[in-house]
Amino acid sequence: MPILLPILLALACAPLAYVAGRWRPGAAAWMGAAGALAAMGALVHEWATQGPTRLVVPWAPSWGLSLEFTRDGLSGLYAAMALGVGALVVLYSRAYMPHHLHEEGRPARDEVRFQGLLLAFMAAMVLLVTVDDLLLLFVALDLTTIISYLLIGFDREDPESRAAALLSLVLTGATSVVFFAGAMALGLHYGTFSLPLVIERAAHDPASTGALVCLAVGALGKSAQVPFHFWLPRAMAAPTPVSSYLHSAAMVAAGVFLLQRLYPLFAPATDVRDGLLAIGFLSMGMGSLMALVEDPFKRVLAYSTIAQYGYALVLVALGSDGAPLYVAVHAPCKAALFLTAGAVTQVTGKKKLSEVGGLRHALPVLAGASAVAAAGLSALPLTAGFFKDEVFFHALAQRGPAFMAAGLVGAGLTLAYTLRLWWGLFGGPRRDVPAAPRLLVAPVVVLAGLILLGGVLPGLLVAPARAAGAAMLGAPSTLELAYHLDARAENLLAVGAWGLGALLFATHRAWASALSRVLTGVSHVGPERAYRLLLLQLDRLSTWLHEKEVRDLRDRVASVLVPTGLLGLTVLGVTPLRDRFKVGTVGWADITLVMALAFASAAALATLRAKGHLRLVLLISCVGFSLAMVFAFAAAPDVALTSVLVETTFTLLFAGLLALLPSERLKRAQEEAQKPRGRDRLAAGVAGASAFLLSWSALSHLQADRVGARTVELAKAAHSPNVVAAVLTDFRGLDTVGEMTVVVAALLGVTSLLGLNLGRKGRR
Amino acid sequence: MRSFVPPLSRLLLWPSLMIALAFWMKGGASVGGGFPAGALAGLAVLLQYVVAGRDQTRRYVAVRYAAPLAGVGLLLVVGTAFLPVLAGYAPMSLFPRPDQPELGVGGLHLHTALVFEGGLMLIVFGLVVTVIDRFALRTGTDAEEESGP
Amino acid sequence: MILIASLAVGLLFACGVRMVLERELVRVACGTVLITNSSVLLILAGTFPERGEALGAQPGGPVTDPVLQSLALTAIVIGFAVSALLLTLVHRTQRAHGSLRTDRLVEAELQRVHAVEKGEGP
Amino acid sequence: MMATVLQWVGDGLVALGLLFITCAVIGIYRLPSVLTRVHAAGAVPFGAALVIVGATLATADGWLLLRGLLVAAFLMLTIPSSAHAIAWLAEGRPELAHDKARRGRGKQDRTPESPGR
Amino acid sequence: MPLWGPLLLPWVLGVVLAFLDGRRAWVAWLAIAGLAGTLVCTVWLLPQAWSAQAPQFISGDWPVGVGIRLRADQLSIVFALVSTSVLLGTLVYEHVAGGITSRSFPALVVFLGAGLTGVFFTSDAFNFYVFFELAMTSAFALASYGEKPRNLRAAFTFVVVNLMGSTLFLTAVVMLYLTTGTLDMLSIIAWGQAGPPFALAVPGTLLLCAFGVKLGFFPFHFWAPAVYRDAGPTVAALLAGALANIGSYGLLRFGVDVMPQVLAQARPLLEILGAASILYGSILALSRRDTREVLAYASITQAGLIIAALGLDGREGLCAAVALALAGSVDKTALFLAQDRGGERARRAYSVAAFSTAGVPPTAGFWSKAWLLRAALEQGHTPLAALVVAASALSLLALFRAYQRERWLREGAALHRGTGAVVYALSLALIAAGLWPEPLLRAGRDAIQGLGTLP
Amino acid sequence: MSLRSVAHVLSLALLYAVLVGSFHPVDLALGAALALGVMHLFPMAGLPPVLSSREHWRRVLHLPRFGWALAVLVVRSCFHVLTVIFGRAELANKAGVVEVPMGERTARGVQVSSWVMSLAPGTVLLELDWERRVMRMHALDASDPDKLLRQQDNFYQRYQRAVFP
Amino acid sequence: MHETFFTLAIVWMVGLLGALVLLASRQRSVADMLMSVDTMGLVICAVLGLYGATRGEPGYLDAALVLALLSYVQTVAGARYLHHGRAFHDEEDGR
Ligand code: NA
Ligand code: NA
Repeated sequence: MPILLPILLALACAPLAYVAGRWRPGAAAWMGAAGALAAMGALVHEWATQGPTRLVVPWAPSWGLSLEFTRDGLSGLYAAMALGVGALVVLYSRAYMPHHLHEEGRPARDEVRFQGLLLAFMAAMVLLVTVDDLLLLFVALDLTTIISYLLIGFDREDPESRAAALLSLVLTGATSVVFFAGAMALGLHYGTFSLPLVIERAAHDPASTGALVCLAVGALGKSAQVPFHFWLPRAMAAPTPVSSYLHSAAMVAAGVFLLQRLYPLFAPATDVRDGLLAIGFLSMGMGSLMALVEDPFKRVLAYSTIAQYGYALVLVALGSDGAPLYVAVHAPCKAALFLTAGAVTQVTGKKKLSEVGGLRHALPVLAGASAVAAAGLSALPLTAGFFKDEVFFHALAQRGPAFMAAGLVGAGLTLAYTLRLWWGLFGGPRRDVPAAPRLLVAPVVVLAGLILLGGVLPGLLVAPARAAGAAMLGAPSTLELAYHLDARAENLLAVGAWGLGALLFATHRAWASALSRVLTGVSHVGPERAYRLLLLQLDRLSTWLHEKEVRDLRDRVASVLVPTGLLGLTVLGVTPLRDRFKVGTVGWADITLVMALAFASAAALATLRAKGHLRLVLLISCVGFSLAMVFAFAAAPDVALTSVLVETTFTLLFAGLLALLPSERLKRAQEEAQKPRGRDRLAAGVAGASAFLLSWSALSHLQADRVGARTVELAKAAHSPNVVAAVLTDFRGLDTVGEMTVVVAALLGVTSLLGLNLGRKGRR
Repeated sequence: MRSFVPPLSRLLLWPSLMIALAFWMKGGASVGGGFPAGALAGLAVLLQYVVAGRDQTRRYVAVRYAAPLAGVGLLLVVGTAFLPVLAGYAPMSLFPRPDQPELGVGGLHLHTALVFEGGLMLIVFGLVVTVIDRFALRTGTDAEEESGP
Repeated sequence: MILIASLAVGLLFACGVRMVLERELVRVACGTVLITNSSVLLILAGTFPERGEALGAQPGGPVTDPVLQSLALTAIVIGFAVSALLLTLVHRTQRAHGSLRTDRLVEAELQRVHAVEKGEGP
Repeated sequence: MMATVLQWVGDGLVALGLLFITCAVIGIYRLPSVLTRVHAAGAVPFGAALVIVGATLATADGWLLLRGLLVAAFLMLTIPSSAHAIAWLAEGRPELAHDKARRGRGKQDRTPESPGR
Repeated sequence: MPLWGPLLLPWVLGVVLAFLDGRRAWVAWLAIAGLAGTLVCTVWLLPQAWSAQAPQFISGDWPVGVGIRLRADQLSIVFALVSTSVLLGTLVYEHVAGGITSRSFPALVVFLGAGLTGVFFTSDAFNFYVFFELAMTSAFALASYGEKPRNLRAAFTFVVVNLMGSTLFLTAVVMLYLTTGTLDMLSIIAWGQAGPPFALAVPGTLLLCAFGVKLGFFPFHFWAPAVYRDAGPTVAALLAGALANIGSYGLLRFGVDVMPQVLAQARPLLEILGAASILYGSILALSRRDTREVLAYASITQAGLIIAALGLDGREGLCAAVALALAGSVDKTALFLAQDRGGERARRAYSVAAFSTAGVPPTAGFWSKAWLLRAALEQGHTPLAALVVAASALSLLALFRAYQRERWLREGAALHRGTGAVVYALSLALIAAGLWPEPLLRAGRDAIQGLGTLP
Repeated sequence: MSLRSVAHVLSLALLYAVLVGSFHPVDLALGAALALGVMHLFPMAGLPPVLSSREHWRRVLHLPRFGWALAVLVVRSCFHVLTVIFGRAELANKAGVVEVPMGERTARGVQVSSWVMSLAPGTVLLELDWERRVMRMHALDASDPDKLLRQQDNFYQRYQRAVFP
Repeated sequence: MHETFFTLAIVWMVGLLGALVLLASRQRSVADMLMSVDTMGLVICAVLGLYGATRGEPGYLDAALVLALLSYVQTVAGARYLHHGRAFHDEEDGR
């Protein structure tokens, strides 16, 4: 099972780091990074030595589920991305977290926990990209949700952090449940959750639009696309390593990854893809514009991420095999920029563009490296980023000029906000700050190096990009990555975009504030507002319902009996049963029985008007005695004897209880309680009427052949002339044992409630 | 109560208990059984609580240990129900079995149901007496009262 | 007979429910006793129609459905035990709340709820 | 022969007992105050005892008769207690025995009783 | 292991414990050992229950119907296992958390265990009632544990409302006997197949309502929030985790096994009630600031899910109901126990159980919800599926709002090693069942295997 | 075991036998055994001092006469009460409290006397006032208290004294 | 003839029982009520005895015996409670 090695290594990172962290806090990050790199090494090695393969391990045969893993281009690319960026971010966090924790006033050992979570997230991500089963996809997806929740909410004392964590949890959680519903529908439809099989069967029998929409919703939520985008800017409250990892290379990528993985299902559904396309463009535009006006630099990056994944979404929607490449190239660029932002914040203590600037002198290495990353993000040549826009333009060019124009504007905006960001950080008048720790800068440098490497040697990118594209399309990819110095559409668009970007950056001071106002206005009707409104209304509804909710003991009781009564009456009404009610005959011998019943009823009625507790108790005793007569006349002397005894005992217990209660309190309660509510009468009426009708119905259908007759025959065998005794102690003796245990349990309750030491010591 | 009621009630204690025991012993043959027996015995003791008071009545050992008696009763009941399984019978198999001859002379039927009913009697007696005993214990009425929730 | 018995069952049940729905602990307990009574009556009402023949039966001999009688006995005993428990609970509850009224319980409950809502902690 | 006699005697006793009980119940209804009604109620147990003894006698069954006598004996022993208890109560707490619901004395007053302390 | 083993052990142990002072450590350990023994005995029964003929005996070896039949099929066993485990965990928790403060607590918990086992094992309707009452009475006595005013208040509400439920149940059982002439469930099944089609509708309705009270679904749930909130945490765990199982088991046993025709007729009703409970619980949980109240409403949602699952036509829905009940039992226990404390351990356990309740993988709750979703989609009940999805989101929101409010911020008494072990064990069980779902899925599938006449 | 205990055991055993419905020796023996158990578990407090055997038998011999007198008293007062209920209602307005002196009665005698007067319809004990040594009783017909006092004294002297002095 | 008489007697006594129930529920004084219920117990005792004799079933007589023995307990306890608020005899009671 060589395919499992990278996965297992990735899974092992977090525990290993944790163990190492127990030994020495600083060791955790190194251990984790080493593990991640080892996993990456194993991955690369396997790629180099073996081809794509699948692994199927039986898991839940009841549901026909297996743990299915795949090693194909898509999983390889994304896993490498997750592992590589993960290793760098973990190392970065080694430098970042102690300072951060110190600022937050938290113990230094929390660093290990943080790194453990990051590594766990990395493992979940690796899992997500390698599984090949619809259900497993969801499982892994939710794993990333859970861990990201913990990571975003890592600064738990910070209310903003908490709110952001909850928002991301709910939004990504809810959308992923929708994804799950879609996956479940597909799995049920195709009779399997195994992705290759599903895709194979979908080739003949396309998936339903509903299911696809569900899947897409899950993906869009994860990738922070309109209208689910608003969690991402808020998630910037998290420590920077989280932002740089989750919100560049990992979590946000997961959504787009899902769409790529499931692309063969979406391929025939052009309307769904058109919808995705629209959402992609929308996210692109919205994200880019917001990135142009936001002041906190992490938020700029967040909106940039939204926009960039909009591009990726557009690529997927267009069915371009360049989509994986786009994501893979974007990830290091964005991660590097985030890391830069974190370093700047740590060094300056500032979080807004307006508060920093001119750092290029104090942090030259960082400035350089981040410049490379920024160039990559804005697709300047000689960076790997150039090719992401190339595939983008290539795909748009095939759809026509309108698309090309949109792409041009988008790319121009990208350049503009990237320039604004970098310039905002490093440009302008010189500002002196202490040097950044090396470990804060090194990952950025490494990433910049990679970006440059990809830009200089595009051939390195071709193989993985093609493999991933092929895995996405389920067909061979013909992706070409090279610099073409000719006037093809892609190049023209790129040049146009640079020009537009430069123009926008140069003039942005002129219109930025106006744009900002417009966007603020627009955001008032945006989905975030809708979400908040929905939540607010739900909260209001909840509170309102809670206030309306039944609380009084009376109502709680009525809420059991009245629905039961109504339900019972309805059932009586709607179920056709022959001879529903029989009146029965009353013989002369029954007269006494009837009389006794009447007296019991009369006494019961009288209890309702009884003033004073002892009267009440006595009237209840009247009811009991009358019933004892009934039982006697019903030829049940055992029951009559027992109920006579029980009634007497009850009366005494009640008298004992009354004697324990303070008399003035009894009197007061008595006086105050004499205000019956109409609805209580009504409830009692409903309960009584249904008890009457239901009993009537049951008694009207007495089964003549009851097991009681058998017990009479067998009483002799039980050596018990009294059949009731035989039933009680022998045939149904188990009932009696249980019943007696009930008595003892009640006794235990009484003794613990009225413990002997209660009076002396007061409450225990 | 300065009257003839306390001595009279004391006088009734033994007969009541005897009647209770008779209910127990004849339960299998006619009306009676462990429950009425226990309730009657409990009532007889209860009567002593009413007329003689808690301290007086608690001089009887059986009253002081009413709750443990109930436990013993439950042991008897559960034992009768489940001991036969040790001999390979189904739970709740009483002896003599249906195919075995009846044992007993006069009004007495020897049957494990008797033990069973005896257990019942003790349990019910224990419940009634314990509850009454705790009710009769007038603890500091408002000692535990709290103003706040 | 069937009709009359069911009427009585319904009436007892209604009275019991009416009493459980009063705002006072002792009455609630009394109500549960009435309700238990109505269940036992229902159980034995199953034997009423057989009673006509039963009158002429052998002295001491089998009379009406012994299983129903035994069920009734069991129900009585269980009801008795549970009511005893309920009575002690009435006592303790009133001691703890200083009142016999159920709405006092609700008030105490609401006080707590509101305290928690205001963030004063449990 | 013997059985018939016993039956007649039994019937007679039962009839006498019925008479007692009936009259006593009427007395409970008619007499003006609790303390006087107690005396009427005091006749009931004798009626009951007569009825039981008569009825068991009529069966000509020795065991039943023995039981009937036993019941009658215990009845005799215990009757005075309740009569005494009620009388004691009525005298000691006259407000609890004050019958405001007597015939023709206007509307019923439903003040709850309050046990003394 | 004979069938009576898991029944006899807690029973006898309960009797013995009744004599002893449960506040002593060794007594508590004795009770714990006894419950553990019960668990072992039940596990021992597993292979027999899964064999062709479920183990059974008739008390006193009397003919069917005359004697009481006890029978342990797969459904019985899985419910007994989970409930006993929950009881065991709770008892250990209470003991190691700082000592039991009432002398009868261990005995009552063990009696509760005996009652539950009896309920699950009996195959006689009235015997079911008796064991049910045993469990209920123990719970009544336990409800006031702690004996603070709020505990007593909760106990009073609990007792009175549930007494109504018990009455309904008793009435239903009696009506079953009056109508069919037998109390033996298997005989009732046979009667129902031959009898007139609507003859058992009335007892069926009453049973639904009675179990509705136990399980606490809309509109029978109004007692639950107050009781779960005001009872002690351990007691709340017992009530929500173990006792509520009676409701789900009873619905499965009586609805699916004994009276399938009634269940078939009641499906639309169950759907409506289920949907109402899901919505009601989810929405009300949102704005609650008291974690226990949030949990109470979450349990109402849970009950609604079970009901809705039962309302689905076909096998999968029933399987889902079983899985929901089992997973719900464990995660409610873990939640109620963990919510009481602060600190890292409690945080972890709470979050795992909360994820399970919300149906987030990899937890047991996920699989049960997945099963419901699956059944709903299979039956084409898209509205229900949508409701389940929405409810999951709302539960997530409510549970984690509470989590953030209390778990993250409260630095109170932390779970120590012992109590932590209990809640860890419970949450590990949830995760284990999430990672390796086969046992849960098997349990759900096999549990309904032998029931009545399944479609 | 004292003679009195034997008598108790015997009577309790008989009671048992009557209830069980069999005078079989085994039942009697069982009854005796159970009676012993009861007596042992619930020892009776405040029993009157043991009398000499002669005195004891003398009292027992007078018991039937006492019983008969009691029966006669009861029947007579029953009819008296009936007459008050029917017709002579004005007598009911003459109900009142009468204080009967305890006289030379022992404590046991007082109790028996008060029991007797409560048993007989028409009179009922209200309270025993040991300080003033009177039995406060309520009579349905207290129109002639002296007559009532005489009747009481008469019954005590003639029938009760020999048995319960 | 004889049996008819007994049956009629039973019916008559049950009727009296009804009268007592009415009396008990007529909201006269508590003491009256206590008395009515006590009397009811005795009438029931008689009915049970008569019914048991008619049917030849000694079980009813057992129930009657129980009533004869103990029906006064609740009267005494009720009277005690009403008189000075205590159902059970206390040491400080002195009565
Ligand atoms: Na019996
Ligand atoms: Na008198």
